[in-house]
Amino acid sequence: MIGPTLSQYLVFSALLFCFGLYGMLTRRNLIAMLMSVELILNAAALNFVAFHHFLYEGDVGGAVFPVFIIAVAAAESAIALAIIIALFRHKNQLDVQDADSLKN
Amino acid sequence: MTSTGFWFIDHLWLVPLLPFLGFLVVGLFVQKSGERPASSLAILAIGASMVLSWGAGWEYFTANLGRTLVPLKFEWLRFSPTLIGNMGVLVDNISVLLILVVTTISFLIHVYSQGYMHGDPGYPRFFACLNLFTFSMLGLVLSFSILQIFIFWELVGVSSFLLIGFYWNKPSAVAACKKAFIVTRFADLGFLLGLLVIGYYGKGFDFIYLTSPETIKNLEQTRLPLLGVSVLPLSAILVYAGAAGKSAMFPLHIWLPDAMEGPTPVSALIHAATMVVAGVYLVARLFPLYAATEAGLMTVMVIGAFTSLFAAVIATTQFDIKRVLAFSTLSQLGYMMLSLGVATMDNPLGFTASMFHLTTHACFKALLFLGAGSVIHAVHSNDMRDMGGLRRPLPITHATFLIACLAIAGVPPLSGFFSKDEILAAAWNGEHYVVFAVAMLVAGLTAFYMFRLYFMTFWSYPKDMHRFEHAHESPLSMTFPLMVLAVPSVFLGLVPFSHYVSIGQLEHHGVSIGHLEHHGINWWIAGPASAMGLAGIALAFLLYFHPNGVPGKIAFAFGPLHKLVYNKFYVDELYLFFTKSVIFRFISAPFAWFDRHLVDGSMDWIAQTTLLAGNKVRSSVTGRLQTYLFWSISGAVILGAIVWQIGGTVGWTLAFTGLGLVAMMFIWQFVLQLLNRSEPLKRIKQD
Amino acid sequence: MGLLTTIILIPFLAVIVIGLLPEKQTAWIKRTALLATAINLGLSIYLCLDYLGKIGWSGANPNTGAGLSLSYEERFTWLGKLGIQYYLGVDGISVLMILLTSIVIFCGVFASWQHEHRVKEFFCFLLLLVTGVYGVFAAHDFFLFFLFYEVAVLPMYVLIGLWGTGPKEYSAMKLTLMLMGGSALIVVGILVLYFQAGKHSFDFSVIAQAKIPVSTQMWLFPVMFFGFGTLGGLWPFHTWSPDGHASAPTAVSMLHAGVLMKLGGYGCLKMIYVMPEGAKMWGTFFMILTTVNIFYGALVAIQKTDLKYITAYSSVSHCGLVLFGLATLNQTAFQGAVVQMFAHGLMTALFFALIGMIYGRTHTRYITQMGGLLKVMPYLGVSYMIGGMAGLGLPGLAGFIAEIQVFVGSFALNSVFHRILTILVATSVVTTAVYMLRALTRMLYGPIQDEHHEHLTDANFMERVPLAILIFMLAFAGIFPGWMIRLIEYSLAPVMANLQ
Amino acid sequence: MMANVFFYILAAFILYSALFVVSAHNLFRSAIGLIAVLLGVAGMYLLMDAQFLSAVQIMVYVGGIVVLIVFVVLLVADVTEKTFQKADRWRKLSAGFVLAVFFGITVWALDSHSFTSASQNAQAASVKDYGRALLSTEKEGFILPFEVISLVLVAALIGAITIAGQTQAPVNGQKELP
Repeated sequence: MIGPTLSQYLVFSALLFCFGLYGMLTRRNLIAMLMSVELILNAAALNFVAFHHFLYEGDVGGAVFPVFIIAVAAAESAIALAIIIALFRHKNQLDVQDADSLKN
Repeated sequence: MTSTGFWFIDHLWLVPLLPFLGFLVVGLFVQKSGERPASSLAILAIGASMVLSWGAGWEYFTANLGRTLVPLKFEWLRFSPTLIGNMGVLVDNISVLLILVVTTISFLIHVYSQGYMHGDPGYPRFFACLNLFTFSMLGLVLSFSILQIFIFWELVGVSSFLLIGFYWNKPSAVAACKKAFIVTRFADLGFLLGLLVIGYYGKGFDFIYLTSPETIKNLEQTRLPLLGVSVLPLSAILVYAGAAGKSAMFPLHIWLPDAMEGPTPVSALIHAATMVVAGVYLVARLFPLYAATEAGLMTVMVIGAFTSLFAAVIATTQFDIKRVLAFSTLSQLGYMMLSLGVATMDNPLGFTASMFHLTTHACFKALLFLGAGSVIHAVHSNDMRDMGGLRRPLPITHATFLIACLAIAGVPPLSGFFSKDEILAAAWNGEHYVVFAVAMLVAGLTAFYMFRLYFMTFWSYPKDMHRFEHAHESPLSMTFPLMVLAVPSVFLGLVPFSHYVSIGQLEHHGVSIGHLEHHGINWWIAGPASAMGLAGIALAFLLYFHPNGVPGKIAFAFGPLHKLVYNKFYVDELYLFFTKSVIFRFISAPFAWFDRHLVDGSMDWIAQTTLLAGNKVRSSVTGRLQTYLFWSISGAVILGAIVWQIGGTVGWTLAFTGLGLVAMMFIWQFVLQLLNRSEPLKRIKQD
Repeated sequence: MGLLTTIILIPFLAVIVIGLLPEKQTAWIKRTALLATAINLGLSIYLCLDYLGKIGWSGANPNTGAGLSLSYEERFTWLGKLGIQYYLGVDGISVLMILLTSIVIFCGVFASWQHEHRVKEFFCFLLLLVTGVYGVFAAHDFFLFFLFYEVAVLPMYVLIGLWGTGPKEYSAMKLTLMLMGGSALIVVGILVLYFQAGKHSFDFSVIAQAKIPVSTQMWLFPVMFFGFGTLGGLWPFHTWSPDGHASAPTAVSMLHAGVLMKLGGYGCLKMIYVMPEGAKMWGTFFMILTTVNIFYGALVAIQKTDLKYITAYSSVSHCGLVLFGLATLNQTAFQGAVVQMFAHGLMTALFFALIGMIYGRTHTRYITQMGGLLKVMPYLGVSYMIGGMAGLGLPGLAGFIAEIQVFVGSFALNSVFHRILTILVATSVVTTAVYMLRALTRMLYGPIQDEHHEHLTDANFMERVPLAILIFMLAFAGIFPGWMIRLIEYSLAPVMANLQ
Repeated sequence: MMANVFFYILAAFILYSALFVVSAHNLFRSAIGLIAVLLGVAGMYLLMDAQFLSAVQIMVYVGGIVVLIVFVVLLVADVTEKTFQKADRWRKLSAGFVLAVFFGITVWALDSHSFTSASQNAQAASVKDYGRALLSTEKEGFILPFEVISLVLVAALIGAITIAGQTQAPVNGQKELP
C-alpha cells in the first residue's frame, strides 16, 4: 500500500504544533489559549502514533502514550478552567494582557 | 648519623638546640614570672651550649685538626629524587672557630644584659629573642648545606629584626628594624637566586659536594644559554649579594647604622660580633668556589676595600657613639672581605687572616660596644658631645675600653695588631698594591676615629655636668663581661692562628697543612701599619684630648665635603627617594589604580552593562505569559539555528571570542576612565 | 560506610542536628558544630597517618603508573545510564587538602564562637559549605566533583550576604557571579570531556587515560584553567576576592581564603592530569598570567591600608604562586604548589581569624588608625607577627617550603624567558616582605594611636585555641616537611607520567 | 494512493479548523473548530490503524474536554469576544516569523535524519494489547504511570473544585510583588 509516509505525518504534526503555538502567542483570551494548548497536545500525540505506526509497531509504548496525553489534557483543562472561572469572578474578564502580576 | 667517636663533636647538634629550647621555654612560659627566671634560664641554655662547644673545640683542635667531620646528616626536603636538601652538622676548622666565638660572646652578652636590661618591661622577651638569635646563628655556623645556611640566614635576619625593634614604641626603632629586614631581604633575593643557580646546575646543596673540585669544574664549564656566561662566577656573585647584605657591604650597608636603635647588647652581639660576620663566613665557607673564579674574588675584594674606606671616612665625622662604632664595624667587615678577596687557593693567607681578624674583631668590638653600653647606661645619652671626662666615674669601663681601642687601632702587641698585619701582608703578597694602600689608609683612619671617640668620651671635660654627676660605674654583671673580653682582646693575637685555621678540605686541593704554617711578622709591613695607627692616635690626641676649636675649623674649612661625609654621602636619602617616590608612587600606586579601575572596573562594567541591559529588557518583561513564551521560543529557535549552522569549531570560536571580549573590555574601561565616565557598580542604587 | 563518606556526612549530619535544635539554644548549636568538626579533625589526622603508613616513608620511585593511586575507594553506580558514579577515593594530595579543611573549619568554629546573630542558620550554612568542600576533595567522579563544588560555592552567597559587613550584598553578588561564571566554564568543560573521552564515564582516571584529542585539549584546557583559576584567584579574575573577603564574616573568610580558593588549584592540577597536551601548550601563557598575579598582588597590597584588603591581595599573590607552580608543569614546582595550598590555607585562616578578633576589639580595620597594639594584646600581636613571617616565607614556617620548591622547580625550565619569569616571581619575596612588615609595624609597633585602644583586652581562651593550632601546624609543616612531600610526591607520579 | 488522498484531505481539514481555532473572534466558533480538529486527528489515527486511540480521542476529547470548554465559554464569557481588542499586528507578525523559522528548522532536522524501521510486519496493537500494556507490572508495563495519572486526575478534580468553589479569589492578596 502506498500510503502517506512517516515524514508526511511528522511535517503535518509540526505544522499543527506551530498553529497551536501561534494561538498561544496571539490569542488574548485565556480560554482560547487553552484551546491552542489542545492543538499542541494533539500534535504531540500524533507524533507518538506516527512513530509507533511506522517504526515500532510491535512495541505498544508509542500507542499507549496518547492515552496518557489525553488523560493529562483532561486534568489540565479541568484545572485551567477552574482557574479561569476564579479569575473571571475576580476580574470579570479574561484578557491575558491584564493578567500581569508577574510583571518586572 | 655517622659517629666520629668524639663525644662532644657527636653531640654538637645540641649546641644550637639548647638555645632554641631556651627560647621556647622563656618565650612561652616565663613571660609573666619576672626577671630572674627568664634570664637564668636563658643564661643556663647558652652556658650549656658554650661548654659543649668548648668541649668540641678542644676535641677538634687537638685531635682532628684539618679534618672535615659530619656527625649528623639527614634528608630534610626532597625537591626531586635527584635533588635533595640535606641538613646536618658540618664540623671543620672555621665552623668550630665560629661556634666558639658565638657561644662565648653570646654568653658574656647574656650576662651583661642581665644588668643592662634590668627594669625593662620587655625583659623576658629580650632574653627569649637573644636565645632565638643565638640558636639561629649557631645553626647557620654549623650548616651542612647551602640550603640550611639560607634557612638559618633568614632566621638570623628575623631575630635581628625583633631585637632592633625591641623598643617597639619608638618610631625610629620601628623604622630601623623594618629597614634592616627589608634591605637584608633584598640581598637575600640574590642569595636565593644564587641558590637556585647552584641547585639547578650543581645538582646539590651540600657544602662538601659543592666545594669539591669536580663540582667546581662542572659549574665552570656549564654556560648559561643567555650571553654564554659561565655559571660559576654568576652563582658566586649572586651568593655574594646575600653575604654583602648581611655583612652590610656597600651599597647594602644602610641598615647597619640604623640598627643601633636596638639595645646596646644587641648591637654588640648581633651587629658587631656575630651576625654581621655571617656574610664573611659564607664567603669563607664557599671559598673554593670563589677562588676558582676571578670575577667572584675581584667583586669580594673591591667591594670590601671600598666599604672599609667609605665607612672609615664617615666614622670620623659622627657624634653618636654607637654610630661611630657601627661605621667602624662596617669598615672592619670590609677589611675581612678584602682579605678574603686577596686570598687564592695557592696562597690562602688572606683566608686565614680574615678568619683571624673576624675572631679578634668579635672580641674587641663586642668589648667596645659593651663599654659604650656601659657609658650610655651611665649618662643616658648616645651623643659624644654630652660626654667627656668619664674616666673617673667609670674606671673599669675606661680601662677595658682603652684596651679595645688600642686593639682595634692595631697597636702592638694587642690582638688587632696581629690580625690586621696579616691582612696587610696578604694584600701585599697577593700583589694587590692599591688594596694594600687602601687598607693602610684605613688602618690610620681607624686609629683616628677610635681615639677621637675615646678622648671625647673619657677625657676632655664634662660638657653636661648634670649627666656627669649622675654617672656611676655599672654593676658587676656588666663589668664582668668587659673584663673577660679584655683578656682575649689583648692576648688573642699570640695564638698561632694559621696553625689552626685555614681553608677546609685541603686534601682535595693537594695542599698540605704544614705548608701553610709559617707566617711570622713581616716588619716591613707591620712597622708602617703600626706607625699609621700611632699617627692616627696622635692626631686624635691633638684634636680631641683637650677641647678646642680646631675640629670645628677643619670641618668648616672642608664645608660641603664635611657635610657630605657627615650625612653619610646621602646614600640613605637616595634609597628613600627610590623607595618612597619611585616604587611607592610610580610603580605600586599605578598598579593599585589599575587593579581598582581597570581590572575590577571591567568586572563591574560587565555587571553594570548587564544591569542596564536588564533595565532595558525589563520593559519587555511584561509579566504576561505570552511574552515569556515568545522569548523562550525565540531562544530555542536561535539555539537550533546555531546548531544547524555551525559545525565542530564552536569551541575555538567561543574561546577566542572570549579572549577578544576580555581585551576589548579592558580597552573600553580604560577609555571610560580617561573620559571619567566610568561608574563603579557600588554607586548604582540597589533595588 | 567508608571513611570518606563518614567525613563528608558528619558535617551534613551536624547541619541536620542543628536544624532540629531550637533557635535559642545557641550554646548547644555551637557545641554541635564544634563536636562535628572535632570528630572530622580526628578522622582527617587518622586518614593522613594511615595513608602515610600505607604508602610507606621510603622508596625513591613510588608508583609510576598512569592511574592515580587511590585509597579508601567507595564506588556505587548512581545514574548508571549516564555513567555517573558515587565514586570517592583519595590520593596524597586530597588527603592533605582534607586535613587542611578539617583544621581550618575546626579553627573557624572556634573563631565564630562569639557569633550571636542568627547563629543557627550561620552554622548550618557554614557546615553545609564544608560538606561540599570535603566532597570535592574526596570525589573521583567528575560529576560528583562538580556537584560538591557547587554545594561548596553557593552557601557563600548567603553567608556573605547575610552576615557580612560593609557593602556585603555587592560583594556577595560579585563573588557569586564571578564564581558562577567560572563554574559555567567548568561544567561545559566537563561535558566536553565526557563526550570526547567517549568512555561513558565521568571517572577521572578513565577520562585521563582516554587520551582526549589534542585539538580538543588545545581549547578546552585554557577554558577549564580559567574556570578553576577564577576560584583560585587567577588574574584578571581575582577581583571578587578582595571585596568578598573584606565583607565576609571571620569564619567565612577563613574558610573561603583558606580552603575554597584551594579548590581552584586542586581543580587545575586535575585538569593538567586529564589534559597534559593542552597543559604543555598553554603552560607558558598561564605562567605569564600568574607572574602578573604574584607580582601585582604584592604591589597592590603595598598600597592598601585596610587589613582585610592587604590580606586579600596577599592571597592573590600567594595563590598566584600556587597556579604558577602548576603552570610550570614540573614535579618540584608541583610539590611546591601543593605545599603552598596547604601553607597558604593555614596562613590566611590565621590572618582572617586574627583580623576578625582585632576588628572586634578596635572596631577599625585600617592600619593607619592602629598602632602599638602589641602592648595591649601581645598574644594576638605575636600571632599576627608569626602569620606575617609565614607570609613572607620565613624558613621554619610552611610558606618557605612551598616557595623554595616552586622556585627550584620553575628554575629548571631552561629558557631565558622562563628564567626571567622565575626571577620576577622570586622578587616577590622582597615585595611581600615590604607589605607584610608595613602592616605589622604600623599595627603592632609604635605608640598607641587611639586612647580607646589602651584598655583593650588580649585574646581569651576560645580565641587562643584556634590561633595556637594554626601556628603549630604552620611551624610543624615548616620544620618537618618530609611527610607532606612524601604524600604529594607519591600522588604526583601519575600526573608526571601523563605529562611525559 | 487512496490513503494518501485521505491524508491530504484530512490534513487540510485539520489545518483549516486549527486556523479557525486560533483566529476566530467568536469563542464559540473556536470551540467548534477545536472539535473539528480533534475529529480530524481521530481520523488520522484511523489512517494509522489506531482504532482504539481514535475512539478514545472522540469519546474523551470531543465528548469530555471540549464539552467542558464549551460549558465554561458559555458560563463566563461574552462569546462574541467583542470586549477584547485585537492583538496588535506586531505581535502576530513576529510570532508568525519566529514560528516560520521554527518550522523550517524542524523540517530541516526531519530531513537530515533518516528513520529506520525496527519491525516491518508486526501486528497493529489491539485493545487487548493496550489493556495488557497499561496494567502489566512487567518491565514493559505502564502500571506505574497509569496509577500516577489516576492520582493526577483525582488531584486535578479536587483542585478544580477548590479553586472554582472559592468565593474569594486568593489572587487579591498577592497582587503586587516587590
